[in-house]
Amino acid sequence: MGKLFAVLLTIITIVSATIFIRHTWWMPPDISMHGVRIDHQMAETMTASGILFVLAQLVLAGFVWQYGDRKDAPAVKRFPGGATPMVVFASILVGVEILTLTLVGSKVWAGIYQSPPDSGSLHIDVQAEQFAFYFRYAGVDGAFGGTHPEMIDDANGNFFGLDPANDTTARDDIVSGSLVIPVNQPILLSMHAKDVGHAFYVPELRIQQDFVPGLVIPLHFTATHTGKYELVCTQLCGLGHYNMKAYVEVMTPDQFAQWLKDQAAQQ
Amino acid sequence: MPESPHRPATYARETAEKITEIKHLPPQGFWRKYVFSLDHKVIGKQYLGLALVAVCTGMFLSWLMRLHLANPDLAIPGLGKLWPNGAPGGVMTPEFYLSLMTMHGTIMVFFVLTTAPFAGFGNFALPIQIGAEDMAFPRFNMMSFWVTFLAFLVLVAAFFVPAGPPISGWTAYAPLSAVGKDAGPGQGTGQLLWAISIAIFCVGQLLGALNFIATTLDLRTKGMTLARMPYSTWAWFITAVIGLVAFSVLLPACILLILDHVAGTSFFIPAGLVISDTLQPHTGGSPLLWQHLFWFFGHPEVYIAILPGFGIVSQILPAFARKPLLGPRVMIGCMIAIGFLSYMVWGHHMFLSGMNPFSATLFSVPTLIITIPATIITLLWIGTLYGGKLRFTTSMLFCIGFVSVFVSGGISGFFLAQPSIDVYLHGTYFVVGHFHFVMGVAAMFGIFAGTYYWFPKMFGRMMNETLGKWHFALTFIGVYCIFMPMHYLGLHGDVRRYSAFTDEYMKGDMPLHRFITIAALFTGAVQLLFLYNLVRSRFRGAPASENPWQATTLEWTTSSPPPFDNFGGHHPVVTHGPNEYGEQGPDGSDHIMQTAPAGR
Amino acid sequence: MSARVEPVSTPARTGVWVGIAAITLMFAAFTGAMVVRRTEADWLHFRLPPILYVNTLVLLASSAALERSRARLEAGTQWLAFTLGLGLLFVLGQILAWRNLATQGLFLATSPSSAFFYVFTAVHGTHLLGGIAALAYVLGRARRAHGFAGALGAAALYWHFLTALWLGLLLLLTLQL
Amino acid sequence: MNRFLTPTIGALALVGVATAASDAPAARPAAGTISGTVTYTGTPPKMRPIDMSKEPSCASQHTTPVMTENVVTGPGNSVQYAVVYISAGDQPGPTPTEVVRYDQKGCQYVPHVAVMRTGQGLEIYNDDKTSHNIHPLAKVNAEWNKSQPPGTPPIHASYDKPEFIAVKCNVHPWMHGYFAVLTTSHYAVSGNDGKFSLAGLPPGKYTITAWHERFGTQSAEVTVSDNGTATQNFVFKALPY
Repeated sequence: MGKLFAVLLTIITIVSATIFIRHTWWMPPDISMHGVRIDHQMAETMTASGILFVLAQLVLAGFVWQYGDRKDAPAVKRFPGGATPMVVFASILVGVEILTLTLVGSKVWAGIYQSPPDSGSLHIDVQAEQFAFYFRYAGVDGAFGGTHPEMIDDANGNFFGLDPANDTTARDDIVSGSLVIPVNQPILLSMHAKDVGHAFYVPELRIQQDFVPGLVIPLHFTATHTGKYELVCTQLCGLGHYNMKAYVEVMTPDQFAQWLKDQAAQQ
Repeated sequence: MPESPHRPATYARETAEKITEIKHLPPQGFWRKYVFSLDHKVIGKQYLGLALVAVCTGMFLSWLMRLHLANPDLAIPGLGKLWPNGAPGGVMTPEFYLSLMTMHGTIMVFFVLTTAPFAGFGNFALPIQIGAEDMAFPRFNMMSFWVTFLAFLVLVAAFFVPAGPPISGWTAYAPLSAVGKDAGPGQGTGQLLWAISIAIFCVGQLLGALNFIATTLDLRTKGMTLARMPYSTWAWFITAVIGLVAFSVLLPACILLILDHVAGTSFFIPAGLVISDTLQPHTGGSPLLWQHLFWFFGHPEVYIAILPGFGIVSQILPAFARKPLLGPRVMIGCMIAIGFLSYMVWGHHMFLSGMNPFSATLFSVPTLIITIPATIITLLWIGTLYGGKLRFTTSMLFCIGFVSVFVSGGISGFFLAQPSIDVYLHGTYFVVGHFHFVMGVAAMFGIFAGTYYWFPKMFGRMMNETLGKWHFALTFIGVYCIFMPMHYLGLHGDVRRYSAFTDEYMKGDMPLHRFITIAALFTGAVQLLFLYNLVRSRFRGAPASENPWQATTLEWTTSSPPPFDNFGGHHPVVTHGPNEYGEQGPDGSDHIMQTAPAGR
Repeated sequence: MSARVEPVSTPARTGVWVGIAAITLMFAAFTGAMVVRRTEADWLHFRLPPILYVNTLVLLASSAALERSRARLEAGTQWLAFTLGLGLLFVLGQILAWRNLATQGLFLATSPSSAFFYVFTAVHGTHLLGGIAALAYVLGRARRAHGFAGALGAAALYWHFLTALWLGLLLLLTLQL
Repeated sequence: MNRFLTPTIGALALVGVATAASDAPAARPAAGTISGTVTYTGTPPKMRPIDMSKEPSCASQHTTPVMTENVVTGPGNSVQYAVVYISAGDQPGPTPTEVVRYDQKGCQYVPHVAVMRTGQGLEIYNDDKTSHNIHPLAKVNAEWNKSQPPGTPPIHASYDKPEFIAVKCNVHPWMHGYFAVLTTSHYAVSGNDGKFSLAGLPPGKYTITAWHERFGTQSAEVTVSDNGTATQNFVFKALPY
């Protein structure tokens, strides 16, 4: 009985760990400037906790194998040294690991969320709503028009509630359903929500951030590879949550300039 | 560590006087005996019964969810008749999936993982384990159960309102949960019923926690010092303290949510929201305020679900390893430390919520620090097995299984505790896998272990061990097949709470989703073995002796099931700790009962 | 058990202390929410209805009456009944305060400040009704039999806590509204 | 603001009509026709291309970009999707038994405006490969909000009270349409040339109303003689924003 269970536990442990080690399912290749450090942190954590996981499960299985079904065995054995040395050892081991991970990890975190955006960033206004994302570029005048919730009119394509009748800066704003960005240029997003909470998640960009109604949240990153990627919502926002997405198109600067021109003509 | 008999029992109190004060007579008549009973044992069983109904409901909902995830276009015959709006022609709508998810989460977290390990087993066993006749406030105790039952009815009523149950998840983030029907079907009456149900539930659990605390502090029998208290009693006591704080905060949060819903206030709803083309008439509220209040409750809630499991496992492992628990004081210290730390970490649910990024680091550190006591506890269990004479009863198997899944779930917490990795994993299936292992499966294993362990004491009959072992083995394989793959999905960026996967990069993971669905259906079906075993053993099981497991604690010194006043008119006097296994007992056995004559 | 010592605490007393902890936490949560919410622009300042100060005196008097009643247990229960009456008077006064606000056009949803006022007073009032029920229970027991000192002590502890809580709330509301 | 007010005013007007209509005299031989054109003066808002990229299964159904339909104009300043109907002087007649069909196709509502009598049946179909969500924002009638996964049976509905109901899909924010619930059987929706025609009208004096989701309502008094044809044009004032 005990031996059977020990074997079962060992098999489960080895299969689980192998799939992790072989990267059968893994993060998609990173396309961001900051992602390298996240991937590094992930690898470190995976190694450390992977060893702990396998070790703990196998020791558990080993004890179950060894000490099970001993009807006529001699008197029980105490754990060598009692609890104290083990507790001290575990505290130091885990403590050191925590300290290392925190020191390195908080730097990575600070690099993404606490660093100021590059002054030459391309500024894009992002609105999340049930159940789509809309992106606004400032247009030729380089200024965003003001937004007025009471003027939002989805039927007419006025997703941001612009007031072009009275606000001249709003007239050339470019609104798109895809996030189109030039490669290797810092991007600064101003994120706000029209209705309820949403989130911005592009796995390849290694970035995720909630939209909070009533707040404008800045987020900045730089994409390093051109291509078309999927942006999805990760904060439960209602019935269409599963279908709330947009595409991120990373273009060369020339392509991006052309795209802007084409869009401006349509507005 | 056995208690030294020479040590003055400073905490021991003369309890006989008090017991006469609260003494009540055995109940007469059906209603007093089984329904509105004041007896803690009946109330404990009532809680467990409620949890059983709730867990069956919750599992049925998860089956529907998994079926939908495996094939969103699947038409399930008959479902369209049951829910014409939610599943027209048997095909589930996205909002129906979300309402299943919301109800599954709410039912499981509140009505299973809070009621069964804490209120259920705690009510049944705590007073007996400390040698009391009953809880300190039997009337409050009865109210606690019936209020909780009412909360359950109110929640389930949401299935029967026209627009269906709420769709905003068990966390009910504002403003989605606060603005009413404009936010989607079920967000009107359904969401309101949810908030009322949870508020009522808080009242029930506060009454329960108050009872647990007062009982543990004041009703311990002679010689039952704090140091001699069984570890399960310790765990319930600590859980009661955590629960008292947590539910005291959730209740006001729910009151404010209800007011936003029905009275037009703006606690959680900011100005200028346009939902369903309607400008919402609210100003200035803060969605983050709800998140802070909710998670201040929500994280400790995880420990409310799991700490009783810690206690149960710490109590049962030594009994079936036939040797004392390693480092009992360290164990208790770690449980207290976890309870304390659980109030400093709620922000790790909100790393990406838009709160100040600096506070992410602040919340990350205590979260990681919690791994130290958690690791120590795990090592103490594993160390307890070393050199023992393991008896693989079903209860013992579930305890070892508990350790295994707790390790698995705990280690994935290591990733999520770091903001820099949470940036990638937040909102993915990795989180789902993590909390189901650590909070769902581990806590359930604790409940199973407790059931197989205390069933003889509750009903005077043994459960069937063969069925039990099959139940354990298949469940153990099943849960790993369900929840380990969720970690892989999360690593690949698959988003949780999606009713279907329409994104290209997630479509490729459908085979894995189908695998999980098959595993979930299988594991669910295995639980029918348990149900059958429960029902059969209740009526046909072999009669149980007073102490079938050769355990040391007080509940095993009285008959199975115990008489109305637990000890048949006398009060046990405690002379030993709960941990004296593997020692020559006075009667030649390998353990010393807590009530054994003092001088060895 | 010859040398009987008065127990350090009775379950009733412990229970009240635990309840006090829970109620305090609950109000702490409300206060936290209020502090967060107060920074927004839609916070409307208004003057508290003057009757609140009268109510405060009534509640203080009820606490004093309760102590007097405990000091003269043998003399009968009239002071206890008096406490009960003052408690009811306080609740009545709170309702008058609400009506006063309503006539000023300040309703629950008018502003977060008025919302918090109603919430604080309503939740406190509900707990006070619980205290009145407890006192009534003790009064009923006192009329029937002796040996109610323990229950009265616990009820008194709860009652004084509610008085103190009200003083705290009044201070908070005065400062914040 | 206009967007919110228009349906309400329309509904109020209809309620008035409904009560007036019930006093109408008994049936007369049907004969006359009112026709005309709906046009605008000024500059109307531009039709904008709809970005459907988030729903590839719909985007692939369209070769040219789909334009917004809230103001659709044609040659000669014509206005499409104006509902022209008899708002007074008509007798209601029996509720038609045929069912009005409303389709969701390529993430658009077809037709953009569905006109129906009070109490008339309505069937909503999802012809797409994606889930839609039909949310008619009724103010006078009962509001409902239902999802329709692909391959599920049509949703049946009907409305008791006259109202212009904006219809939206919560999943696809650009999808907007209207239900026009009327108490008369004499109505028409202007075509791309702005033309409409109300046939089969007994001789008499009528109030005829044109309703447009953005431009609002206009009414006129028209007299129809035996077998006669009357002409009534409507001109809306348009602003670019």
